[in-house]
Amino acid sequence: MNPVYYLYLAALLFTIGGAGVLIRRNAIVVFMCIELMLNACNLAFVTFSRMHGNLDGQIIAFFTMVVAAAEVVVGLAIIVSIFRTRHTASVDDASLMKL
Amino acid sequence: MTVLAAAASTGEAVQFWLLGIVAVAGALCTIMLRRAVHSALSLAGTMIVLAIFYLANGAYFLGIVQIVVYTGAIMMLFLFVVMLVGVTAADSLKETLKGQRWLAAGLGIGFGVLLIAGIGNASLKQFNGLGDANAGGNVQGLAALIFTKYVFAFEITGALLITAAVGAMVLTHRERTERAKSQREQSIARIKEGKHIPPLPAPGVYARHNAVDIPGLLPDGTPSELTVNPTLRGRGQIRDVSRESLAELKALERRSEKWLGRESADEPEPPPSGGPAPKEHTEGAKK
Amino acid sequence: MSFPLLTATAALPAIGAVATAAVPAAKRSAAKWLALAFSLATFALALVIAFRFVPGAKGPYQLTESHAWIRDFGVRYDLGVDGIAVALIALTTLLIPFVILAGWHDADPLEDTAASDGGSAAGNPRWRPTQGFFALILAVEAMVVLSFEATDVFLFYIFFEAMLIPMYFLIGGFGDGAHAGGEDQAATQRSYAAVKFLLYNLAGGLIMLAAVIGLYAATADQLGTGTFSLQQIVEARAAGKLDLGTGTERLLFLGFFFAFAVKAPLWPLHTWLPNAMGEATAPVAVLITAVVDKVGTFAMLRFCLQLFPGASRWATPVILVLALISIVYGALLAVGQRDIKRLIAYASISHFGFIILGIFAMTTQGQGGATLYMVNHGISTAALMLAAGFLISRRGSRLIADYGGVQKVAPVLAGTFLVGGLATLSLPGMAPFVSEFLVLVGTFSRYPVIGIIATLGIVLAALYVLVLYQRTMTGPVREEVRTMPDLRIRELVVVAPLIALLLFLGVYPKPLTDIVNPAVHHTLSVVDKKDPKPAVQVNAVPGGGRHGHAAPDQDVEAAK
Amino acid sequence: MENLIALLVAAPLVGAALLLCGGSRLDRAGHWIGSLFAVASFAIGAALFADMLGKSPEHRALHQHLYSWIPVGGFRADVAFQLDQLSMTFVLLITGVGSLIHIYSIGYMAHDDRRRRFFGYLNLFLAAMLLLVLADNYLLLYVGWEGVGLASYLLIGFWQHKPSAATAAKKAFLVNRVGDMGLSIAIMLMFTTFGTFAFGPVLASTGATSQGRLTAIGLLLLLAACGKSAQVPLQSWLGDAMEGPTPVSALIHAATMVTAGVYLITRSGAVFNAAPDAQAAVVAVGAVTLLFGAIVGCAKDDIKKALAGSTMSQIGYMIMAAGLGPIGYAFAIMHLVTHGFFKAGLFLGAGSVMHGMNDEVDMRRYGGLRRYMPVTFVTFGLGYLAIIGFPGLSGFFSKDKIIEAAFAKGGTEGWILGGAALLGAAITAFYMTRVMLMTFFGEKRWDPEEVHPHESPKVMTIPMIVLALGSVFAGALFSVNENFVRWLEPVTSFAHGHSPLSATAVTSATMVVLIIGVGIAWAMYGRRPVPATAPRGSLLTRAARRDLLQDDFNHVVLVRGGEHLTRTLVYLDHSVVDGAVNGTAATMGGLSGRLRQLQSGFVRSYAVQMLGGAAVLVAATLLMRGV
Repeated sequence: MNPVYYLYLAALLFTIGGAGVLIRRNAIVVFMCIELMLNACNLAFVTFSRMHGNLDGQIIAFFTMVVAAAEVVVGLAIIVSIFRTRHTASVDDASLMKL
Repeated sequence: MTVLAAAASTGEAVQFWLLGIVAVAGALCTIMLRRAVHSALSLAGTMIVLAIFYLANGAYFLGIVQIVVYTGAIMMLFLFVVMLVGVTAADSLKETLKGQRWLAAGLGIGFGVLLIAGIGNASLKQFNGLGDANAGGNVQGLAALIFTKYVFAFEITGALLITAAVGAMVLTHRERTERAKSQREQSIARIKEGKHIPPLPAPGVYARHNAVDIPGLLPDGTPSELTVNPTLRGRGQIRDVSRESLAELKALERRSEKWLGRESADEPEPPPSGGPAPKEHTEGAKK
Repeated sequence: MSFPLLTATAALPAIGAVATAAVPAAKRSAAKWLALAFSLATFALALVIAFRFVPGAKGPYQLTESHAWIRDFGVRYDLGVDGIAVALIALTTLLIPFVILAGWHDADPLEDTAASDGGSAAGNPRWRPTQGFFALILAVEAMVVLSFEATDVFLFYIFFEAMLIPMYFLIGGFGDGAHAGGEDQAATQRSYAAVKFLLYNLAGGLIMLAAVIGLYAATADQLGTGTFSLQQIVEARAAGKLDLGTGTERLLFLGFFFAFAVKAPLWPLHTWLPNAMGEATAPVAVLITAVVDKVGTFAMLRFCLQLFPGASRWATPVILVLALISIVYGALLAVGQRDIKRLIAYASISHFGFIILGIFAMTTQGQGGATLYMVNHGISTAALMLAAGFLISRRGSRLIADYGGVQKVAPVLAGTFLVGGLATLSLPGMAPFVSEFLVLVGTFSRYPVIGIIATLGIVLAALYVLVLYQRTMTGPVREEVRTMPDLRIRELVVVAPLIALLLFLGVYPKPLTDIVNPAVHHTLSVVDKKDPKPAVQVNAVPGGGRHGHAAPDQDVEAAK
Repeated sequence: MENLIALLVAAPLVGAALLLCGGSRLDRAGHWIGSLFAVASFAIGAALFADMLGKSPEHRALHQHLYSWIPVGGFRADVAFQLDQLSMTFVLLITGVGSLIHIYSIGYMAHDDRRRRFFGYLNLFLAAMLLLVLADNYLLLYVGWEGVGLASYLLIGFWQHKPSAATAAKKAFLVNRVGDMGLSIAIMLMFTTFGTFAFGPVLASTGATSQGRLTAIGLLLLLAACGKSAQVPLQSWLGDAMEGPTPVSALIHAATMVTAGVYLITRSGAVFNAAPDAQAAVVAVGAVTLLFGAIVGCAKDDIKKALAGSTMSQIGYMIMAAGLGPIGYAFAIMHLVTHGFFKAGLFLGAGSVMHGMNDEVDMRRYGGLRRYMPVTFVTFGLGYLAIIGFPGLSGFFSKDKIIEAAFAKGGTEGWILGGAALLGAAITAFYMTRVMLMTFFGEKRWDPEEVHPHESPKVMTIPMIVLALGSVFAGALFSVNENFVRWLEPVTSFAHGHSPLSATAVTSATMVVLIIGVGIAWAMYGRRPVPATAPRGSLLTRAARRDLLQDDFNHVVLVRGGEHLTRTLVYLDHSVVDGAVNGTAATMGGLSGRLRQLQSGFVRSYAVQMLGGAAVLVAATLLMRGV
């Protein structure tokens, strides 16, 4: 079998994650979906590195992980503080940007 | 190390198809399940599968990191926050924004199709595996790259992590601006507020049951929500025993009357198991 | 290099603007005198330019200055004047002191105005930025002068646009308290007018910007290095090095022309002018129509024709028709107006029609006439508008119907008003007659029919001016005007010189024509148009007395 | 000697400047200053005349080139004067009559607090008129042409507090502007045809261009003449112009300005000679107007309006004569001069009558005034005899010649014109007799309590006397061995017309119609008493009272139509031209309102948009790579 299937899988996961971001209202779940998308990307990177026979792809995936970690930390902190003030974690309730 | 030649072995193929299905299922569960906890768990599953795929792709280091950092740390962090926040009843999957779901589905599918089509018509035939790249060991290879070619990016991510940590602290930390209220002040406040001047009633404790998750019954036998812990209430984990106790009461009276020999034929047949109708509830609330 | 005269002329009012704005709010009159002093000094510099300028000299531009400005885009700080520019700079710098004098009290806090100007503003005391008013006027002057001097298209564009900002504030910020519906309604009206002015001109300017960039691209494409320099482009074209395709040239021409037509304003892009002139104070209205709008017509002459001769020739018929419509239409609407200032505004539209007609008639007479027309129209409109302003400030109303019999109580005011009006209807002996007749002759000699229709304009002009004069000045004296004071010294000082100038230029316009003619010839040579030859070549210098003897016997022969 | 010409114009101009800018400190001396400058320019004119008489007829024309006025390319307009016999005639008439009327006005305007300004305007008029007749090119003539228009505007509207006066002034100026349009287009046409518009070259080279162009020029000049000389169809302003003070009517609307049209046509004789069609038009206009004016004159009860009608018709005579070509020019001018005398005299007489009757103008309120104001009666009477062409008086000679020339035109045309001229003469006799009888004869129809008719002061009567003398002797003086004709010949050229009727026949015919006219008038107004209120009268009478409905026509067609046109345009400008712009603005606003709905503030809807964008990008890249 051709490793390109990994890419198809990555694409599929990415799409699912995206759909999740659009559908779910719970901020935490939305976050998880984003993580899912990131992971999909990582999978793609890893596959690419295998494809090209050098480790740069893995390096990128590595960095992605680091950044994701940082992002999750900050993001969850934000969610917590929002929850403290508004007693809900629904992204729709945080729609103060509209006029 | 020649395992990872261009074309993957059959074993890998089998592994791919089995675990791939698992991964997709996990992803779908992540976005479908109503309770955040379940989503988190299924996502963790997907991630583990992905870790295995990394390994299969010769990214040994990443695979381990994936399991340790992602599944181990990040997902646990998620669960932690879920416990902290999302223990309330699961959010309904009913869509509030008009047409959002259809748009999401349409765009999602369209996007996926586009991606897959893109991958499809990209000519990715020849795979020169990681054989020689991993020759000196995968970790060594990565390390060599990170500390030479990508050293700046590495440093910057370090800075990023520190910043993130500090930021999280700043965001979540709450300075206590005023002294905690003493019991006296609280009571004064309660009286000012004017409801629940006495302390909250105790949960129902009876001969047969004895637990904090059972609401105490009002004189008319209706359960009082106030008597149970709000968290249990929020989770809806309350055991309502009003029916049984009422039924027993009735039976007791019957028997005693029979025993006293004064029966009244016009005694209405009590409902054998009549859950307190909502109206009685309200009455109970009134009393 | 020699003393940068042109830069100085533009810089002086700019400095003046800053200085005036810097005067502390308490010292209002000091600011006024300062502004006046600066404007007069600028006028002096303009006179120096006029004298240093040598009409016959070769080369289209004189007193040139040239410095690199934005090297990457070949934008240069190129200044230079031809006769037309000299005349217009002189006009501008001449008018500004009068504008300042006439607007002496226009920006005072309203209660002062009420006290000093006989109740021109009703009631509530309201602070107004007096310093700002005069500073803005000087700023406009600086930009106008610079845009007359700029020979670099981009430089010109910048000031052409920047002009709008101070004008916007002048229109929107200061009104004559002569609005029917009280000060609040007046304020809304004013802001509407100001915004309209801004939007119209910005729209034109943006289209022009596109054209400017397009021009740069074209030159960069063909000359290797892109340039905005008018002279370079004209020379390159003359040398055949630069040849915009017909289509491109026409598009660019339209881009430029649109902006100038809005500014000028040409029918049907004119509707901003009546609002702006109606709502603004009389001096600002003069600033709009006599100074700022001239930049538009001037730019047609300098940029449209010289940069795109072919396209200009191509567009001429349409433009002539539009100009013709403006002439008749503006005059007819002027007849229909009830508001003095709007009437004058529509009259100006009609006159701008004449100017554009003259420019695109592509004859020496037409363009010379058009240039004179710019100057004369500036002076005459200033005289009429300022007199009208004095009238309005006395009665506190802009409606013609509110006046009557003023001539009896304020004869001098009425007299100046009448003279201004007669100049507007271009009575022979007044300066505008010379220019109008030249424009008509120039047009007629190439397009007889258009010339004849345009001549209708002079009848209509007589109609609206005389109707205005009759309704306001003659007839039985109305109660409201019975106590109206006659012109004060300050006001007389404003109007009298203008009238004197009108008469002088009407009787002896030669100084002006001498300056203008070479520039016109140069323009025409760029467009390569020749005056049509008369059907009969009279082999003699016309006008000389020598023919008197020849005439009679010729008659006798003709009679026999 | 040439240099005096400029002085001729300058003198009254300086006077005007002095009086108009001098301010109230000149109020007391104003009238004397004005008169002084007028007389001064008359003196200069006389000196030039004497000098001119000293030269041989061919070399009498003087030229003075002051400076080059408008030099633009091939367009060369100079300020240059030309004083030939024709101009000289006018100069003497203008300055002479002008001076007299200045003096007269001293008395007539004595009680007007704005007398200084009045004299200023009069001087301004003199300057403009002299410029008109002295200019050596059409453009400068145009300046004078409009200048006199301005002066007449100011003087007609002199009593501005009367709305009627203001309106009349405006009307006069506007109608004149229409004529001026003709003149200016004519000048442009000359420029495009000859490359110049100086009299010399243009008139010298008429042979070199096409008939059509000359006809066009001629017709345009005729239009100008119609405007200035109140000829049909532009005559409507003259009647209203009588709103002005009477001296103004005498000077401007009788003696000088209104005859400018005749001057223009005579001056441009060469053009008309070369364009027979234009000439025909001129003749037609003249003939129509002389009848029109006469008819109007018959119906008016306002003495000045009656005289105005007569002016119209007399100028009709001149225009007709000028249209006859070389056989007519001289007589046109001759009649012009004599008419200047007697019509001015008549107006001054009328003014004197009004002066004595508290500015009453209705002749039906006059009557039997001859014994209250004898001098006025005599001078007015002499003027009357002159205008009806009583043998021996100046009108007789000049009008008789014109009628002859009309017949001499030849063919049916000649007969028609001659007939018209004769008929005109008859009607003239009629209405002038009517005026005479209603004013000075019959029983008094005024109330002795309120009006006390009295003779005017010397300062007014002396000019009247002088003019009366002029109107008596001028004609005879001019026509003894054709003095006047030969005097003008070098300029206008002269050809003897060959009349189908002998001179005596024409004269006797004139006499006959004259007697008929007088007889009818005497029968109607002399024998029977005149009703103090006008009878309803026949249809023609009523029409004639209203200037033969010409004003009504103008009102309905021009005024009403114009008002509607402007009103519609104002509306359109606001709703359509402006509305289009505002409409665009409104649509923009609405559009942005719509777009605002997209910004719901829900993160997830933004996310959807982002995903859409991403999809589009991917699709785009794929397509790019695909292509």
